[in-house]
Amino acid sequence: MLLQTAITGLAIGGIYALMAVGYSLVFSVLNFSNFAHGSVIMLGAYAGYFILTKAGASFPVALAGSMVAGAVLGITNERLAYRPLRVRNARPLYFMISAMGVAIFLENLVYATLGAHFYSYPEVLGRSIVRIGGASIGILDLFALAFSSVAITGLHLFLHRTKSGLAIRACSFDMTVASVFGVRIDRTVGLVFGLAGALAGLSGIFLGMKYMAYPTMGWITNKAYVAAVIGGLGSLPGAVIGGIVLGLLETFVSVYVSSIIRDVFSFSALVLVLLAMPNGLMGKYVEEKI
Amino acid sequence: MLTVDSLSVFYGRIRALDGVSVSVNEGEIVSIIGPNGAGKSTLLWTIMGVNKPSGGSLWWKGERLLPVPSWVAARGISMVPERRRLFDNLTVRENLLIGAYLRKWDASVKKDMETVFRLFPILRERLGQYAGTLSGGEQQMLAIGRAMMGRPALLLFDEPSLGLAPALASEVFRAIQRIREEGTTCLLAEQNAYKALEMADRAYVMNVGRVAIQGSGKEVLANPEVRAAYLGIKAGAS
Amino acid sequence: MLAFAECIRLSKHFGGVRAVNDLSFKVDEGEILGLIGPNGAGKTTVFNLLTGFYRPTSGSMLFRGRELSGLTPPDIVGLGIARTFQNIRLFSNLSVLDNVRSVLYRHARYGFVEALLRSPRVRLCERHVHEKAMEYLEEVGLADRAHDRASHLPYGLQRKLELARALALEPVLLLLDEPAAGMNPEESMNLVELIRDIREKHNLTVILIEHHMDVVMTLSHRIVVMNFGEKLMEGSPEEVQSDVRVIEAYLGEEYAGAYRR
Amino acid sequence: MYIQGVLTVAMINIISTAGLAVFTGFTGLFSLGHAAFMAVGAYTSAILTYFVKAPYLLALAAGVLASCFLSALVGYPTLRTRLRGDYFAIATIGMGEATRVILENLKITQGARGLPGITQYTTLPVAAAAAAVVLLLARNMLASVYGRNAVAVREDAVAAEMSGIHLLRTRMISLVFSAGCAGLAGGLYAHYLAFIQPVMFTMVQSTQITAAVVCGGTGSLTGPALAAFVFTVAPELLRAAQMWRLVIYGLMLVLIMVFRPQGLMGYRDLSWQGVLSLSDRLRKSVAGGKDGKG
Amino acid sequence: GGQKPGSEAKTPEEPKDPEVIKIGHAVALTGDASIWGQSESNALKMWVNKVNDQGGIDGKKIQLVTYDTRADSVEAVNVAKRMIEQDKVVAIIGAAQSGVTIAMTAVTEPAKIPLISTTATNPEVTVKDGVVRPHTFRVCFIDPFQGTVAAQFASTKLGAKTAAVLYDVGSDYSSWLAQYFIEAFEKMGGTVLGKEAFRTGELDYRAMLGKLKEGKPDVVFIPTAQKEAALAMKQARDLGYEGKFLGGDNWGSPDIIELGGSAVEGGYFVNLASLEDPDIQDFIAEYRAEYGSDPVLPNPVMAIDALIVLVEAIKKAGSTDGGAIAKAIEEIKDLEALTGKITYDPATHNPLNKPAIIQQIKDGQFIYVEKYVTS
Ligand SMILES: Nc1ncnc2c1ncn2[C@@H]1O[C@H](COP(=O)(O)OP(=O)(O)OP(=O)(O)O)[C@@H](O)[C@H]1O
Ligand SMILES: Nc1ncnc2c1ncn2[C@@H]1O[C@H](COP(=O)(O)OP(=O)(O)OP(=O)(O)O)[C@@H](O)[C@H]1O
Ligand SMILES: [Mg+2]
Ligand SMILES: [Mg+2]
Repeated sequence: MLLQTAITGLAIGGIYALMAVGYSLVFSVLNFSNFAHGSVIMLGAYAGYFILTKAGASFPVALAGSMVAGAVLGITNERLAYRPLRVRNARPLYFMISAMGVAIFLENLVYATLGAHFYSYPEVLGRSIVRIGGASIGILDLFALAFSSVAITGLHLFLHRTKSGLAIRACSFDMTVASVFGVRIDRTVGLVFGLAGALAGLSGIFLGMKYMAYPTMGWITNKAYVAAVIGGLGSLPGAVIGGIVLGLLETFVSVYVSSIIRDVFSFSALVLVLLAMPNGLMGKYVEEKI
Repeated sequence: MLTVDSLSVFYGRIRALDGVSVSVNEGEIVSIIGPNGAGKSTLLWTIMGVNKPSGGSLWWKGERLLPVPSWVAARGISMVPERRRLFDNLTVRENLLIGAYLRKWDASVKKDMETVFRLFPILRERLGQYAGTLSGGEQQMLAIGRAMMGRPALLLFDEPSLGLAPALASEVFRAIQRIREEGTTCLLAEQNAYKALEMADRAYVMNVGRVAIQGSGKEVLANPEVRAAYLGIKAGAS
Repeated sequence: MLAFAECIRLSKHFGGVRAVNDLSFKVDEGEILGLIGPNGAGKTTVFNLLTGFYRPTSGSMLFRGRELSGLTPPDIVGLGIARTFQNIRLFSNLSVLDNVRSVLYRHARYGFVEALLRSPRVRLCERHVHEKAMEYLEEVGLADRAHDRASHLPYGLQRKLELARALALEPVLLLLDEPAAGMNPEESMNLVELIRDIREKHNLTVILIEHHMDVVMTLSHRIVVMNFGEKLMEGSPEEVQSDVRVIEAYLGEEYAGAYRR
Repeated sequence: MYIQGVLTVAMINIISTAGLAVFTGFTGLFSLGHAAFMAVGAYTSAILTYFVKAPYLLALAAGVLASCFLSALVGYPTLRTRLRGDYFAIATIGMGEATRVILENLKITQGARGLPGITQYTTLPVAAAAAAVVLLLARNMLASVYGRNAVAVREDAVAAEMSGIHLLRTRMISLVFSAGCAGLAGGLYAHYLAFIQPVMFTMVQSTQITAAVVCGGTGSLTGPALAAFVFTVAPELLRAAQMWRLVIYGLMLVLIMVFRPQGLMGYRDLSWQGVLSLSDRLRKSVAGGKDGKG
Repeated sequence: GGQKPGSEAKTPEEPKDPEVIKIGHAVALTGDASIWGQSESNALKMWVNKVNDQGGIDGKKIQLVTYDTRADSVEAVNVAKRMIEQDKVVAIIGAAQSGVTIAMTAVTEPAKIPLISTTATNPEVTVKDGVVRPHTFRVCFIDPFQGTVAAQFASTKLGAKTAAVLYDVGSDYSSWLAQYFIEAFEKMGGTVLGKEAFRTGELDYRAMLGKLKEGKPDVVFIPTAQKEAALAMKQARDLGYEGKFLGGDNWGSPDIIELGGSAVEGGYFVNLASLEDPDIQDFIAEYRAEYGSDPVLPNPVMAIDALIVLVEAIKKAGSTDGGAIAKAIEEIKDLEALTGKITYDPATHNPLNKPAIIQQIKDGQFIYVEKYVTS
């Protein structure tokens, strides 16, 4: 029971983490909460579904397809909804509102065109389960967990070990000056949204396979936002830890306390973490200088 | 090398530059002085491509400069911005590396970093510290170091002595001379008019968006108007 | 006798960096104290400590006999300490006038409910706030730009606006962090006059951080020189500029003696 | 009769929107949970009139207080730091969910089924009067030191704090005021619709309030109020657009941010004078309109 | 908050015509429940035409005023207000959801407008605090009956000794049905090993299922909407649960098969109607002829039953006064409706002896298993 709960919690937390990382990435660069992340995840799930069923492609193709679709969508979002604000040096609040607009727009566009229909993925990975000492975990969960870890680690290395990564971090502080040193801002920000979008596509296809694709599935990302805050906004390791902590917390509360008041618990956890550590679990506390 | 031809720049409806013409020849130190709000910073930002001109033109080695910062940077122009504008969230080392963004990161970058440390030894000690937590002077040194890392052909300095301790300000001016000696042309906007004029080959005095006086450094330094208005030296005093 | 303000064995360490280390100095009422030292000596950190932005690692700060460490910035402002910032921090999207009005909350002597109801007293106070704000702007010579956006002012005027905003807090101790940065000698000298006038008019005690030696040497009654977070020496302007340690660490050979009068 | 209903809802929406305008427009903080404040106001007041048969005004007041209390509870841990309000925005997502969980599981709220049969106390004159009062109070607050503090904190939290303005206090005041407005709107709504249910107060509702604030203009009070009115009435006229309403909202938010961030009304973001004179004008027109319709 | 009243008007406003009797139809044309709503609307239109062709009600034609509720209570309340205040309908058919219908009664009861719900199975729709709502009726069975049928079927036909329940606390339908099932199952000597809940919109039930699965229950009762049920069954199978699944009438959508794939195979559920029901074959044929597809049961046939009841009552009452119509409905006995004979219980406004049908999901089809007629 305990083991099963832990495993289930880990599987759920892994998905939260993957979603939270993409969101945190954009936050760390443009310093705003990209509420459209959830919509990109949703469309990634749809993309994966249609590639698998309508195009009859194989799973790896669908996986790549949703990542590409997510990246393209992320970049398009940025171009149309954020870049004009960026050029104007708008306040972060305006970005947040624009992001909210994108989220509402995309979600309801799908709703208005494809309808409320739920699309269920074909069972590409089969329904087999892996048993670990009395507990079991779906093969899909294992796969998702492994894939997410690779993606997140890769992203971290990219940001801290490469020139483009450094450019991204420089842009996150001052784009004008970064451009003075030759960094091509539009391209760099595009890259960020491409990466975040690809992560969203990845989350989308896993979510779709695990559950299904439907217009409002982007709201699951709310959990990921909460996870990102618990972990420390803008910190990628924080997003991972926040996601896993939240997944485990929810599962344990469901099993040992009550599944109904689970969300009250996660919210209280959020508030408690912020009370004790105003910057989240991993948000590094740098004493600001004036 | 750089020719600015009757440049006009607006901020909304405010005219910040009004038909400014400035030229910089290879190997020179050219200084621009002028009171607050004269438009010195605006001029430098416009050369960098950050501000978009609404009239006039900019020429670089016979080629027209586009108002695109990354493109300008790729032509070998770099800048020490007013108030430093460091990447506070990056370490000293990373700030220096960003300066070398357009270069291949190889051994020569390491070597240039050593050059910077020779000029400003304190930076070596602060290598892992976030730039945002450096003192003002340390930040200024880092800003200069960062610009040097790109091995620019032309380096724009916007008030490099701002907020520097006197000894250090002299140090920075010496550094600028040394940078010029190593082959980098320097365009310098300064409030410390005396220093700026003293070391300049040529100088411009700007006022409310126009060039008011120009000439060789010595000429401008000797100009009684300049002495009265910018050096705080009343006629007759020594 | 109790000093007006004093730091006693004050230290602030950031990880390994000892920004301020075992620093003690006093300010007497009504004096202008110069605080100079090489870049990174810890001057701004002293201001950040005095204004409650940082908590000291150790040591204490007394203001009119009252311990400052542990108080929040607003508490400290309430005691009568105001400052300007080395890197200008204005409310840049607001008008020049609103920048000053924003901090005249003390003249708004009414409660929340009254504010909601906009009682006659509220109106009266608000009119007063407006007048007060204009007075401060006039004082620094910005009255004619009252309705410009603060970010549209040139650098030098932004500094003056900061000064006006700090004055509007009606401090008794004013901390100025490089007020003359970015000014040419002529402008610096105007600023010197301005600070003198202000000090006299408002009965202020001033601590002045400045790298423009002409400004510091003209204005300061006494100077504390810092180096590596510690006090290198203190004394009169004359003593300071002829001290070899100061010349070596801070002024450089060229400046030595240049400002003696 | 029917038109009266639409106008009543419009007045209620003006109240919640004006509240959020104070918070988002003037304090620069973002909330995704204002629907939860409405829910608390709605349930508290409805339970009081429904079970305890409390007087209407008293019940409304209790609803307002309850919302204020909840907002303080969420605001304290999240608005404390000098950091921007993202923490708060996200926390409101959690708060919204948690509030609904609680409403769905309490006996007294009758769970997900909701409370039907609440007495219909809210009529058009009541709602219009409430809206006028709220607009007036909000205007007064913004024109006072409390509004100025909020704007200062929005512009530069550090500089404001170092100038003696209490960050937490300032943000909390505007949050609590804003939540109070939402609570009032909720209470009025419950007693207009005669029926409330937890699903009526989701994040989608919160975003609709935000949409009105943004379209009306962040940094303006009358703009959002006008937008709230238009947003309530317009769908009635363009009935065919039901499915597309939210699509249009979303698009509108983006387009406004891209092309006219000051909002459709075109008020200068920070012009006190403009806001004051316009709200004066609106006050007169609201008062006039009330007489005309009531 | 922020909701706007009103919705899409299918009928333009007209001056009051004494030769026309307006009947409101509140139905979910968009949203999650639109699969049934659309079909229901189609069927009802077809049937109204049929009645009108046969001379209407005493020579007066019926005019159907249809509004979309989106299965949303607030929208439905607004719709009801609009129908009553603006369109001046004499009676309303709908809504399909219990919560939505109860919300509508807040408006219809004070206005004394008869309301006949199609598939609102919750007892409280018609009876509030032990008192019948005077103008509110339904044409379907009620949840205690459905719960009982499910429990009976589980223990007698499936031989289940133990059961577990997973339900949706965000849905009144689900919460109540779970309750009724548990009561009935325990009364029949069975043991309920566990009862867990999730909230509408949640997707992952593994935590709850993991706990339920521990006791190896013979059946897991999942009285939720088809989406959640399909997911729950998938996840239960992932966790290695091997017993049987049982559900309520909300499962009756082809969606469940598409969504659940192999995991839902073999599941049983209670339904209100079945395409294989011999009584409704004529209607199905007509519907197919008109619209080219099968109706999505049960809503279309229930709505037609409601219309039949209403027509009969208006005829009997000889008036369009709400009170008179309601009284006439109470007195209806053995009326030949589409799904069988209808007799109203004046004390509860529920039809007596409504049959329940058990269906099974087999090879991607709904299979007719048996019919319960006891109440
Ligand atoms: N972002 C801006 N928006 C509007 N006006 C501006 C902006 N930046 C500068 N200005 C205005 O343009 C004019 C020139 O400013 P600029 O900063 O170029 O002067 P400067 O010579 O560098 O002065 P300083 O010595 O104070 O740095 C000034 O009047 C200033 O108010
Ligand atoms: N928040 C911080 N975190 C880490 N180090 C800090 C921080 N604030 C200041 N320091 C360090 O403390 C030292 C003193 O800084 P401070 O800003 O007080 O110097 P200063 O005397 O004002 O110099 P300047 O004249 O250049 O402004 C510097 O070495 C700086 O890097
Ligand atoms: Mg400048
Ligand atoms: Mg300093």
